Amino acid sequence: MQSKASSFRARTFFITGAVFLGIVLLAFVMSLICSPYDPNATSAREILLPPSGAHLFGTDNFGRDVFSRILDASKYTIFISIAGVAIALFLGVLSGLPAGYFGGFPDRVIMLFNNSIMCFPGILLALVAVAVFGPSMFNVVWALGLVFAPTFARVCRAGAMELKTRDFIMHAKVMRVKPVRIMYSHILPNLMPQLLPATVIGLANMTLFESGMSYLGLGVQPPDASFGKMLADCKAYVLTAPWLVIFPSLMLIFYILGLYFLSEGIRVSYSGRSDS
Amino acid sequence: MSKAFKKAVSAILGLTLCAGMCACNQTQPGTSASGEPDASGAVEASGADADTDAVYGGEAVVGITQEPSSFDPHTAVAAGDKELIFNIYEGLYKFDSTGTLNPCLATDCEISEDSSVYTFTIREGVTFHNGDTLDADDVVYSLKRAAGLLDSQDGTALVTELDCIKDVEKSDDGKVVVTLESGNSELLSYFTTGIIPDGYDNCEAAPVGTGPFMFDSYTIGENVTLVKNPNYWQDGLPYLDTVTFKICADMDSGLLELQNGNIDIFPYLDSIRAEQLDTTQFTIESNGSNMVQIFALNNAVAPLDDARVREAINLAINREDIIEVTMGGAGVELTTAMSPAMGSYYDTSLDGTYSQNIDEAKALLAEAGYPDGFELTVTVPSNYLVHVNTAVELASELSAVGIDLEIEQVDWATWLESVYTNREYESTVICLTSDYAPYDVLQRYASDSSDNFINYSNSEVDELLAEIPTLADTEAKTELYHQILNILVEDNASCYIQDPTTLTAVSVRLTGYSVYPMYVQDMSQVKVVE
Amino acid sequence: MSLNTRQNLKYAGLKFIELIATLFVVSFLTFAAFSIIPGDTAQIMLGPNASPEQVARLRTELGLDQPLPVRYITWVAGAFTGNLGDSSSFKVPVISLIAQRLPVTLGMSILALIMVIAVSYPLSVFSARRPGRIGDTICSILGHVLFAIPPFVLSLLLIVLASGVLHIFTMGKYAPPEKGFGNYIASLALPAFAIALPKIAMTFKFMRSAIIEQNASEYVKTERSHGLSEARIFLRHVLPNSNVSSITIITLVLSDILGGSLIVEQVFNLPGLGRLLLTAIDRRDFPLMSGMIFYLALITVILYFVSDILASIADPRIRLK
Amino acid sequence: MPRHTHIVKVHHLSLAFPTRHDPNPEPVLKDIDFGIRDGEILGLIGNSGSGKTMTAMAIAGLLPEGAVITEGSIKFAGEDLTAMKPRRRRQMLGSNIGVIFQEPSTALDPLMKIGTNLDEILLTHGMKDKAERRKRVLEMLGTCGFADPEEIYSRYPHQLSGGQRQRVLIAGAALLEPRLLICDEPTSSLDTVTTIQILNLLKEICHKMHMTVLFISHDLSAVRNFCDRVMVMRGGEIVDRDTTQEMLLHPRSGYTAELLTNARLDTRMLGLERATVDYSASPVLVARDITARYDNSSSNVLKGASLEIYPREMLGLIGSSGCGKTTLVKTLLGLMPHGGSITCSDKQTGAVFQDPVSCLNPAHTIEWHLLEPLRAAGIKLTKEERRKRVASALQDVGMSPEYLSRKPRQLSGGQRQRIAIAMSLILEPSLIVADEPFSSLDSSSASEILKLLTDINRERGTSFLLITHNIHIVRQICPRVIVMDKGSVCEEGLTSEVLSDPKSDAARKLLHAESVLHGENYSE
Repeated sequence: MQSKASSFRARTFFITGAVFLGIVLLAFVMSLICSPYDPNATSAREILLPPSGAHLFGTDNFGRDVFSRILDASKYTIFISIAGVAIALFLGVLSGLPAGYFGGFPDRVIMLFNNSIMCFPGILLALVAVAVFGPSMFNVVWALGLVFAPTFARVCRAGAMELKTRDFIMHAKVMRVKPVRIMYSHILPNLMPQLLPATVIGLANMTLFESGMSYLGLGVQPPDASFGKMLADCKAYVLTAPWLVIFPSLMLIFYILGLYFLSEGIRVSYSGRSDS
Repeated sequence: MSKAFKKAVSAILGLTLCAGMCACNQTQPGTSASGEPDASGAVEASGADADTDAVYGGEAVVGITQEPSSFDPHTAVAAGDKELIFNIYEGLYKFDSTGTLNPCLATDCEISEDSSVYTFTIREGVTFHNGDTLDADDVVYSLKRAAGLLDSQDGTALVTELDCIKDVEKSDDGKVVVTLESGNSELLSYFTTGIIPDGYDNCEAAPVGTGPFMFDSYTIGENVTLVKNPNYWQDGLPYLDTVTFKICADMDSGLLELQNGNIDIFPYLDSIRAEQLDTTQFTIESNGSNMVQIFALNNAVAPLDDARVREAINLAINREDIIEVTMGGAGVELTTAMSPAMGSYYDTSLDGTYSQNIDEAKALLAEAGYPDGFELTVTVPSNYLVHVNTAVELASELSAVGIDLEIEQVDWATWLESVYTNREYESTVICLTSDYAPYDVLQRYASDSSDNFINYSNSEVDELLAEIPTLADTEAKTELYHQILNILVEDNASCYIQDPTTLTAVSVRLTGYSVYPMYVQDMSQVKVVE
Repeated sequence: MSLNTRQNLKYAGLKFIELIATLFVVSFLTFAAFSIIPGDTAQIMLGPNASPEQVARLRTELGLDQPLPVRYITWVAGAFTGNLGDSSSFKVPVISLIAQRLPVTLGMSILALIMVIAVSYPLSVFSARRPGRIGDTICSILGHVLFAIPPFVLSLLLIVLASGVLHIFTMGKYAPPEKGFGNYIASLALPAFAIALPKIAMTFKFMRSAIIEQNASEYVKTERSHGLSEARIFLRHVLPNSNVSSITIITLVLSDILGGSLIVEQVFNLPGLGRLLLTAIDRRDFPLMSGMIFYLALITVILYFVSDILASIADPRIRLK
Repeated sequence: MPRHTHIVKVHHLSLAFPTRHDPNPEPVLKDIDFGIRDGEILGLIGNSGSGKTMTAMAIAGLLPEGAVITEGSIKFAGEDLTAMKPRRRRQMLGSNIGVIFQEPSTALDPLMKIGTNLDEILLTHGMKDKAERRKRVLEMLGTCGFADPEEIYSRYPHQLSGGQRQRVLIAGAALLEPRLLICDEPTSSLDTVTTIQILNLLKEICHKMHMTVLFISHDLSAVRNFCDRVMVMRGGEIVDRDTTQEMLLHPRSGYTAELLTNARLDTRMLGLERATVDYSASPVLVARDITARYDNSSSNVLKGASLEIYPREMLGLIGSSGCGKTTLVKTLLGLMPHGGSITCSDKQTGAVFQDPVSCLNPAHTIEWHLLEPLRAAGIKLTKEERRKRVASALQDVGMSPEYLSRKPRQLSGGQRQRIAIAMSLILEPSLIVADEPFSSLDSSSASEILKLLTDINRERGTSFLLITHNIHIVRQICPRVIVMDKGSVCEEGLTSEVLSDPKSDAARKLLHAESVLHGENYSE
């Protein structure tokens, strides 16, 4: 009964998330195959046109087609969030699992390091890194990856600490399975109920961070744009050309909401599974 | 830090470059048509239109987007600093809102036949903000300090252009005699540099000058407050009791504050933003800025070392569109290295040299061996939205001829270092302006000029540039300037884009504000409407 | 009892050692980061045209010619005595710049924190009492949406609404606390609200599930069997237990608020630490940058320490192992 | 107050969870009708889902949200509970009806000191005087067997052991001397020795305070010496009711009989045979003076334990909880740093652990599990050989190859234990250490596993170290037994000798608990 209700809840979350994400993914796919205009082609005679048949979402202050740019921006938004989270995940798993598994001194050293990084307000760290090493998408990605890594390290550490006392890990030790294999083949797959939602939420947070950095001019570089960058660029036109704000905002919100719902769905479906 | 830093930056700037509408480090641009002292145009005249129902008192808030970095008249290089201290310090000469150079703390200047000795008569009855009376000693001290000739200095001029001064002396009749290392007929406009009391060395913390306003306070990150100088030597000026320069995070938040009535005057808008303002609340004042926005092509890197490629780029771009996109149309198209605002020094025959012609551009590229175009990096300073936007528009336009323009944003310090000084770049977008004189507009094109960051080299231009300072006759000089401009166009030295118009929003609460064709906020004439 | 006290002290002592160790790493990371970044500080300060002698002189002046460990010790000692040297672009001590900006950021952060607690607490209690009902669902969906809007978009919307439509707020009018506390708070209220909104959503979500979880726990059943009223069970048992986990989330929120104030200050044009940092970045003012980063991290470290101690006071299981 | 023969009368009670989609669902309780006599101890027995807990909660008024009494009534001392106002109903809880729950580890508010928690009960029920409340609480703690009530008063729940916590819960439930005490599986998570203590305490308190008890359990034999009367429930219905003695000796319903056999783990019916052991052969494992401690404690858990295991032997290891059994297993398996020496003739030792839930890795398939030992041992095999080996290992534990692609959660507890055994077997070790392999299984699975282990022991000659709390099993299948107490081996010898004539206190206590719980007739 419990699991039936929770699987219904999970399905609701999945479907809502999939609808929202689907819109963004559709934009991504369209950007690859059928963008109506060149997203970076300017047109001085078509500046700030409101939405119309020719320009579905209007044009921006360069006369560029907002619809095409949104399609294009989905590419960068998705790429940055995924690449950043991948780096964070890699670093987090690499440091968190041994910390939790071995405990003791290695744990203390790794977690001291992790906690120290967490003590720097995330966006400051990313900002300074990008400011010092130059604004580029690559720098944004690794800076954000570094900032987010401790979160994943914590999840992995806590999971490894809990799982290492389980019988199946003891069994693996009795079988003389090497620690590296125990960590990455025995423990890691079992951390998915925690890691998957954390990863999906990480994607959402990464996107929010990226948009904040774009606002400060340290994100994606022109003429390319992410949703956040598009918003940051058009802040002067909030009142005069609202379509410049509305459409990228909606896409950004769809993307983030979609990710949230997806992570909720994953969480609920995992907890439902353990209930049964 | 550091006078040393200022000095270094000022050394880099040389002719000073000016960077766009939106902010900082711009220095004062070009001069009026006349390099000669205009005895008739005494500065008093400008204060004369003080009408009878003038209202005294009140305050005004000016929005600025850059943190001030120096209040020392000799080390300040950032345009944002200079536009502010224009109200505090005055030089022997001073520009007015039409760009005319007028006598100020000097009443007269005599220039020797070979242009190597300048003799100034000092105005009487002027007092400093600290109560001291201005005399020749103050002028000698200030000029020596600016030229790096004080005993305590290592000989490096604080104001680079005054490095050519050999000595400054007080003559027996109270005049100030400036001796140059060699003749230079183009130097008068540099004597606008601020005069400070003899021996005074605390301008950073407590600026003391003779200007219409006195320094009151500086709260880092918030504002600079100036108060009325009650003993100003020009009767009837200034009107306002207090002027606050409020530092805004960026143009858009400044604009919001303007609309909220928290700021009265907000300069350097683009026309798109200016049009958003309520015309019953604000008047938009405009004037040419006398700047040269350049799409600088590094002549020393392939494929830009090929003049045909540079010509192709010149033909491929659409200046009108760029002005439309970046300034909302508020700019003057340029084809050569000088703004038409320079009057007769500008050669009007060069107008319309380039009109967009994609086919011809493609043909030229093919001829140069790039039928399919090439990749090009444009390095732009990230803090100047206008230049970044220009680069975006350029990228779009150049893609039509197959040139793939990649935009690389760098911060201002990096730009100065790697682009301007070390010339490690392919192309860039920046605003250039001469300091006061047409010579400075063009001297950067000398092969050995430290400001020749585009690596332009033409022996004919070098010769012409060497000849000009030795001439005293304006017409002869003008002729040579025209020749240089023509050669630059023939060689397609770079792409010249526009002279952007300065748009300033002024609250209807105030009147008397005028936009200078240079980076200056003159608050002395501003008054509150009854 | 005395055993408990001793264990409390021991726990606090351990946490303090951890604090010191973290501070050491934080200071080391900050120092190291600014030592390895490209560019010689002296060279940057003097500009590229400076002669090698000038650079060398400045290096000596700044102590840059000392070996790294010596410089580190000097820097750390300075950091803890409030002497981080002068800002390279403002020529005033870094500490005075920070002190001057602190009222804005700190006031805004505290105000935002108060808003977060004041709104998310009652809301989560309301929602968690009847999970799945209409009120709860609306709150949860609203929370998700608020969470999904980037802070600067939210700030812009609030500005347009409050100053453009409602005329209840004057953009950029910051009133320092010495010019009247009421005005000070009023000038920071809207930006604080902009920071607080997403955090309210986050805290709400967390608190709500904490309360629901506690409500379902075994001891609640026991207390019911003892005949305790629902109100009493909630106030004396469920809420304190949920608070244990909310201490953690509120600490996270507070450190997020500190970081988030950066963007909001920029949008609202407030002279706080965030804008100071942006200025420092703009001017490559490394002493200022490193000082600010270090002090912000210091605040966070202390915050975590306080939160650990608070959590241990709230939850005996933590301190009495 | 008039004396009623029945203090509680449950009258044709039906209960269901109607929802909006399904207003008339299958009821959870169907027409339950019984009475609890004043002063008796009534046992309510049934497997999980039988409705026993729901019945008890209906009486207590602590039904979960959504539960609706569709029919019938419950009368407590003549008053109809179902018609009572919630406020009055609440007042009855604690003062007239006390409840004790199964899980003592989570049933106390972790943030509240024991004293405060108990004090709150008195306060809620109107005792205003603070000093008096304190006195009453201390008194009650004393009654519940705490030597130093003051000390306990200021302790937090996590500072107490499971047995201590259960006593605190009893103290809380009995604090106001309610007339009815409902005990919902109060001993299920405790070890045998503690169980006896708790049951004795309950009995004592009931007697002293004249309380009536409703005792819920899933283990029929566990109530034999405790309850006066027993009811058996199944599928929401009462299927059997009688006095305890009658029920145990002559179960009337087939279901009751089934429960009884399962509870007994009757090894004779399985046809178990012991392997013959040659004690002159050299042992497969010799452990001498093993000492071990955990990181965060200063005292040793193991204080010089020694043992040897011979080929083909099935060695039993018994001891009360906390005696160091599990720690010894860990050291023998090389999972813990330790002092002393362990010599093992074989590099590979197999292991089977207690918990069938966590014995397999939930993220991987059964095939992965069976291949993992081969990979770990570095044995390289062709695909075909691998397949054969895995299939035969599976067959050895009595499972078909179709399970290979399944995940652990698709298997039952017994099947999972089988896989764990297969994982050990696949490398053909000479010794398998089995740590309480049956205790978490239902009785039928447990007896099957037991049979599997003895078969392996006999057919393959594999030695076993069998750790268990079930002395009965040891008696059946282990020729030799070791008794542990406080970190060392306190008694060792042939099973028949040790169990019939225990020399050590620890062994005697274990045997006593065993006999109390499962009856004299249980032993041979």
